[in-house]
Amino acid sequence: MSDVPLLPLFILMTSLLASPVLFALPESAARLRTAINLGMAMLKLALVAWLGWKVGQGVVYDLRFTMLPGLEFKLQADPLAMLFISLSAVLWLITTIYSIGYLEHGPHRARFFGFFSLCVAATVGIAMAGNLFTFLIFYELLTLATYPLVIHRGTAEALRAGRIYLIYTLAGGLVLLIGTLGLWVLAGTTDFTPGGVLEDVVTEHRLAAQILFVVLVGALGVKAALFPFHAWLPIAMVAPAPVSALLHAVAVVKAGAFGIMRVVYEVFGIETAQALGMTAPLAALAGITIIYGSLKAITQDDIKKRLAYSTVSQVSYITLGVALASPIAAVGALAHLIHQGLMKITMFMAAGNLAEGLGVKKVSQMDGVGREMPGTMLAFSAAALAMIGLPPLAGFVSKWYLAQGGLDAGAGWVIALLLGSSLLNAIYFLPMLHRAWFRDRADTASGTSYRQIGWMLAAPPITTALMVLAVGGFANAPFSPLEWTRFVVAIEYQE
Amino acid sequence: MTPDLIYGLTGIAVFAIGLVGALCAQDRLRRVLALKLCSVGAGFILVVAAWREPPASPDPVPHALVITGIVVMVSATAVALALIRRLQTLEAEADE
Amino acid sequence: MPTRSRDTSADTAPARAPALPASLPEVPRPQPGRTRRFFATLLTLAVIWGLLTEFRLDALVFGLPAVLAGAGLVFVLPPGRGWRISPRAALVFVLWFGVQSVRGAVDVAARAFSPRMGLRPGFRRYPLSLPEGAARVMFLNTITLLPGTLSAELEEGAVVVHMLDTRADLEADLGQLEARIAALFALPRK
Amino acid sequence: MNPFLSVILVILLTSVLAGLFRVLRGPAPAGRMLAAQLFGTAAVAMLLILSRLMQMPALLDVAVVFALLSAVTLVAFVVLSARRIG
Amino acid sequence: MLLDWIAASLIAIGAVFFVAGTVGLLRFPDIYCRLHALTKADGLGLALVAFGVALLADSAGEVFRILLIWFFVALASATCGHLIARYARQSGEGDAHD
Amino acid sequence: MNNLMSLDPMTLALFLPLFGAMAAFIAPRAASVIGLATVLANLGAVGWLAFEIRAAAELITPLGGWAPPLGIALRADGLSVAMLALTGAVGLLVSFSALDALRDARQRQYFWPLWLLLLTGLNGVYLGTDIFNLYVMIEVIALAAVGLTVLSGTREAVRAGLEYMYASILGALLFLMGVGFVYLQLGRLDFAGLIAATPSAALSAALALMVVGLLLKTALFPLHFWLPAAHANATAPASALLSGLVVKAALYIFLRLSTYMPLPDEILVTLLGALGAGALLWGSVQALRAERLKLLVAWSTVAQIGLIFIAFARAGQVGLVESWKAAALLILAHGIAKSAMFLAAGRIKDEVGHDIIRDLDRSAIRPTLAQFTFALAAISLIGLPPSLGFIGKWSLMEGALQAGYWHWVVATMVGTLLSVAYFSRVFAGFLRFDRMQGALAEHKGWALADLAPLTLALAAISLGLMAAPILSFIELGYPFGAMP
Amino acid sequence: MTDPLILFDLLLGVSVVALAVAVMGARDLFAAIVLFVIFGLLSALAWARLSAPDVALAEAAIGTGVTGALLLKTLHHLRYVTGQLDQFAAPGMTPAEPVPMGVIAANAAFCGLITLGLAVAYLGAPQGGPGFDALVAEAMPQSGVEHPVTAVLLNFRAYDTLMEVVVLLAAVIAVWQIERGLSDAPSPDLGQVWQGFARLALPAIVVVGTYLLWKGSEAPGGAFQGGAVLAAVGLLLLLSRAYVPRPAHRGAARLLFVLGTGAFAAVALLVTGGGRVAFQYPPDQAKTLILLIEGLVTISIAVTLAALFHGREPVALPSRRDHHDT
Repeated sequence: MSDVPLLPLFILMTSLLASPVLFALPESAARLRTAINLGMAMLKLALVAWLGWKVGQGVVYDLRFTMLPGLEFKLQADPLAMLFISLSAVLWLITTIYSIGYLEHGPHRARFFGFFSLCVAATVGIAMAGNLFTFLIFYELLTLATYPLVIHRGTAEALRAGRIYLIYTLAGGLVLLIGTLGLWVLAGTTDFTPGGVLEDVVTEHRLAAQILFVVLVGALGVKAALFPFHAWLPIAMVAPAPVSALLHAVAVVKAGAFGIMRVVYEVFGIETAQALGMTAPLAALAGITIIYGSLKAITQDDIKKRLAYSTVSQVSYITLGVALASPIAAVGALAHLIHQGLMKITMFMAAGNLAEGLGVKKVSQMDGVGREMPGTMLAFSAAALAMIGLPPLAGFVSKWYLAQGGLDAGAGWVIALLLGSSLLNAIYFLPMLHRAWFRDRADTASGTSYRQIGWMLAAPPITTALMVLAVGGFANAPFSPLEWTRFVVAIEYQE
Repeated sequence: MTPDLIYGLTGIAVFAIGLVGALCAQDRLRRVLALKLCSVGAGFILVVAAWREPPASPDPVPHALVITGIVVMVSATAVALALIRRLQTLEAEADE
Repeated sequence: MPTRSRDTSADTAPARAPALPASLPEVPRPQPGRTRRFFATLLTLAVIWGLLTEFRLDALVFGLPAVLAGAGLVFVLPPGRGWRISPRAALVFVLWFGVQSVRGAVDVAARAFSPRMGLRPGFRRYPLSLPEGAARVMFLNTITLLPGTLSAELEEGAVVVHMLDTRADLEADLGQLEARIAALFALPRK
Repeated sequence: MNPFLSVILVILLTSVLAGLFRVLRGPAPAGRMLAAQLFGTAAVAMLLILSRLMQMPALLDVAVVFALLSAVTLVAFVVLSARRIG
Repeated sequence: MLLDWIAASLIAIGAVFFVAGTVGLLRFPDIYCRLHALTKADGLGLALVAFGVALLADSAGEVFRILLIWFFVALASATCGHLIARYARQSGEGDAHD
Repeated sequence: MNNLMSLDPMTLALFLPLFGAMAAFIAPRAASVIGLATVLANLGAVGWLAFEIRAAAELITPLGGWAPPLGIALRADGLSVAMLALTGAVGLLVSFSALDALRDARQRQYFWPLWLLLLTGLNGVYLGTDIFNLYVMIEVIALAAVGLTVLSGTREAVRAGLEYMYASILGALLFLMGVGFVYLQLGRLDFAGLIAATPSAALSAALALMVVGLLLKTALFPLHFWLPAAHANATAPASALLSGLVVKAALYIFLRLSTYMPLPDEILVTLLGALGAGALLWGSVQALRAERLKLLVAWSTVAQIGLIFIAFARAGQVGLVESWKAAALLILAHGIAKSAMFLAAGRIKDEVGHDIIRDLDRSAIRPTLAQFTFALAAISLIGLPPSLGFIGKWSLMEGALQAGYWHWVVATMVGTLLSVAYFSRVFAGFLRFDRMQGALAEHKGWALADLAPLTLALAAISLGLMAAPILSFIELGYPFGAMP
Repeated sequence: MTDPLILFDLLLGVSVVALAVAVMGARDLFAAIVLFVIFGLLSALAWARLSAPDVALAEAAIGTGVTGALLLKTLHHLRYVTGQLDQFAAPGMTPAEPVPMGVIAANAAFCGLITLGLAVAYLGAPQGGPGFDALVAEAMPQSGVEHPVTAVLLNFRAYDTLMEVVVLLAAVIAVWQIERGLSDAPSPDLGQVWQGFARLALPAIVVVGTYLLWKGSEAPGGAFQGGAVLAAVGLLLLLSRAYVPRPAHRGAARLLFVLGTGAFAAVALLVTGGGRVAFQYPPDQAKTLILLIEGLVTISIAVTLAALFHGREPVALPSRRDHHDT
């Protein structure tokens, strides 16, 4: 045991407790709000670093609270959790800064930041959930906390999007509840255990276990935007840019993908899942989603929509890596969890800046924006190229491992899939870069001339772009995401 | 054929009539009457339960219960009727 | 309870229509006899109570308040006039009344059972000569129990009598009744 | 004696039930009240006989209550209906 | 024994008057005539029944209560008869023959 | 001479509200003070009782010193104390909010005596062990509740109150008839007699009558017709009491009865569940269509009651031994959350000036906290974790899965989705501001009056974390110290 | 030969059922009310036949007194409000369209079905079966009274009885709350004949009501019967406007409503101590306490029933009336 056994709880509380305080602050108390936001985000980052250090030393954190006889609320900080927590802690800070810049003069800031904090708290909870039941609790909390963010603009369109979002995700949550119950009934526990808890059960209840797999992965697939449950994601684009960034990079989509990981690795166990014959269809589904998302992205003119479909495609890399049932692919999947987050958040923040600074919201309006907002566009370009998989950028690293994993698992089609996907990525990203850098700014009648954006908007995408470069370039450095990933995979594959 | 049999069946029939009336009657006042029939029917059953072949004296407990039931019912009736009166007044005012 | 003497007919006169012609206009006047009548009622009720409870002493716990309250109603109800009864006349009256009411009942029963009924119903007015109060009430009530007559309504100084057969001699019958009641209440005959 | 009293009871009840006809016929309310009066009186008579028949003096008290209270419904009727005349 | 016979006859005659009252109620043409039937026939019927039962009573208390009953029924019946007739005249209901 | 310490808390919980009611009626000017003091004292008595129950598991006081079946005993066990505590705590908070919500002096004057009589009746039901006594108690509840329903005096309220009255009386009379049949068969009326009874035709008839009566009182579809209007048209505190507490009394009696006199046939249990599912669907559909906020909330009560009946039914006839816990949890959860929701809805209506859902938007920023409260309560009612409603739903579905009753799971899920749909209509209204006219005022949304509903809503959420102790508490002494 | 009394029972039973049908079926509401009052009389008779004089007394007192008057008052009010007063017939508030035979048949079938079901269950129950006879007989000596029904009501099951009084209290509070703002239509003078009757009968009713109360401790009778009879006095006073409630009487009225319940509850609570629980009267004081409770409860019942009839709480009358009163 560590010296501070409640450390995971403290991390959870930093944002959970910030939330009501932020709600209660009057709209006008902007400075105090900023101070609390940033203070809490930094505090959390520090605590996460501490926790990561401890976990790296092999300290086990395990907090339990009995909710019903035999049913526990359980927080744990295992290496897999650390991966996700670190991502969210880092990106929370950055997104918070960005949000302050983006929204500080808009209406309902108290509400926005309150839910924003709550959303991060939910993400941390999801990361540290020690069993599926606890996972479920935070999963639902996440839904509730993001809903007001999605409809933050309060327009009819936003409300419609919010309703669709709510129905999709709550239905998913409900199915997850059923799945959790099913697991509870079937296995007598919902604990996340490397190697799974269903090993003894599957021989006897094979069909039930298969159904359970479908139910759980399907439920999580809603948030992970797995085809055909992805429809909410592009619609939810009406949300403000920081919200989109958060949704795509850290919170919602990632929660789904992370959940699939937990379920495959620690509920079923990769071998059991394989034995059930469930991994191959999952991989196929992921493959379909990857191609489908990319194809859809090509046809979008709205920047954020294009990015959204790109997310649909990219997140499924993670699922693919999990489903391939190869340790090497798993490394790729886990790494992509981080990498995709960094890349996508950069792009969304950049897109937000374009909209703020130039009023550019469509791809067709992007002509020459690179010269107007070079910093932002440089960041965007770096992320886009990484996404395409240009070596040695972040995207390349994860794609590389996935391809290797594909070979390792004897699924050669993965190579083709990845190549095809990269090609499609290029098809929808490169024209944007081309327009931005190599075309002249059109003299639009609308007269959207450049409006100065503050450093709080400008700096975050650049920061994250640098990280994108770093995680790719220094992929093999100690404590790099990739290294940590290998550590995790070793645990999950019980090597 | 003993009195308790006759009155027991009587009570049941009265109760059933009241029940059907309470469910089907359109008129507010008549529904109150129907409910009162129900209460009398239930009273019959209790009184019958107390009945013993004559030399033996009847069981006093159900009698006490029925008396309680009668008083309760008169209270409920009074409230229901007050509601009816008030409602009719309000409706008449709204019509004007 | 305030001893408030009221003209009851005026009191309840509705606004929408003329007052009910109920009784002769009565001028409110103080009722010195009230206390006396209170005690008279008290005594009567006490006797009734005693008879009901077979004169058990423990019953007085409830009896006393009951009798007092009952007698107290004298002060609540609209005041009547004082009256007294001549005991000798009373005996005669009861006998006479018994016979008359049997006659009345037999008469009406016979009509009910007879195929032709022999009815010729109608109203007749009969001017009142008895003073207001118990005597008059007695008179009105007794009319109803006599053969073929029914007191239907009071009008200005007269009673409207319903008769099963208007051919009967109303004046003679009621005149006799009036006389007997006057005797009963020891009233001077006009 | 008892069978005789029982027969009387049956006769009284039958007679009273025949009076019911009046209530149903209507249409004027006073006629209906009349029948209710008849019921009151007959019920008192039946209670008197029953008290004898069942050796239950308590039924006399029931009859007393009937006798004293029979006027209440009628007075309510007369007072309330008369309001319309006024 | 004689007392029993007298009581029985009184009660029987009383019942006859009750029947007469009912017949009158049914046959008489208007409300006033029916009132005659009720007040007189039923009144006497009750009186006879009451006296019959009083003859059979066990105690003086019972007799007293029976007398009380009779007295009040007679009083109430006369009063109610008057009230109904008055009401019928004032409301015009008495004019309605049926 | 009189040693007050020999008073037991059960007697106290009965008499305190009764004396309070009388005092509040006699002294209308001081009614509020008397009322609050009484409700506080009542909660104290319940606390004392809970303390005793933790040690003793069950307490019995034979009133008058006459042991049942001749006399009537008061009996408390974990479940009844939980219900008493629910009543006491919710009642206290509703009382606080009534101070603000009832602005009309006349309403205030009558609210307190009626509410305290209602409290007397509710406490009496939870402590009762005799079915006739329960009948009298539900009549006390019915009259007081009707009085509260029509407190606002509007035409709609009076009309709804009248319908409610009919349903209440009819339900009570059906119950009374059932009591009659029990007496015919058994010659006694106490619970112990019911447990010991062997099945017979008369007892089946009695059970049928009593159950139908209770279903009517608890407004299970299709006997719910009276509920929505009554709950929607009452003043906010009254609605909170009616929806949060009053309906629960009949549910509680049903729960007790169905454990003491098990339903004779599996089909009947399934039928109840089917009716519950019908209620869930129909209530939800109506809530989706409702135009007014309070009406929506009232219809959601219909749906939630359906859910509770699914909980009754989910484990089948024999399984009631287990499934009553899920039902009890749902009852508690609904009691707390629904009263919070009605109070919040009342606050919103007060501040915004109307409660038309279509026209709700951010232009009225003042009732922020009330809206937040509403949302929290909705979370519990939808059954999202970690609320108490979630725990109840969890144990419902767990039991259903274990028994292999997939249909109940499906029904519950559909109901949950529908509840999301209808509540999200309201959330969307709270959050939209596209049609806003004029600038947003700086919000002053922290009215003291919001405190009570907020506390309730927070309790509804956070008690989910306490589910384990709550469950072990309600199992104390149930029933009569042993599982049947 | 069968006992002719059974014939009477049969006839009575049939007529009770027939009256119930008539109450539901009568086209005219006024007829329905009158029929209902008669129905009450007949059920009282039936209860007398079943050796339940206490119940018969209660039904007679409440059924013939308060209930009929209350129903008539409501009907009159409805007709007054809807302007139907100038018709003799009272078809009810919904237009009396002829009910289709099908509906009647369906109702009758439904009704028959319920009756049949319950009758089967009833016939299956033990006749003259188990009860409390023995237990009551055993406990009677300690009850403080001689009449078993009163012992049950005020001692063995006093809790029920207290709650029953509470129901009455709740009713009067609810009624005061519900009715408001309406002033009574003026009522007519009942004339000298009535006054003569009232002077004789009302005091007698007071005495008889109290007599029933007193008698309750050893024979059929008791607080409810007595209270209901006394309430009739109140009703008659109100109807004939010999007593007109004034706003100034409100406080007193509230006290009187609460008096019985309060005293009952206070006694029930104050006897605790020394190992006794609530309602456990010390045996040597049981009779006194029960009589005290009964007396006060009777007053409350009487006043409450009269108030329930009167309806709204006393309000200031229109000035026109005040003028007449002076």
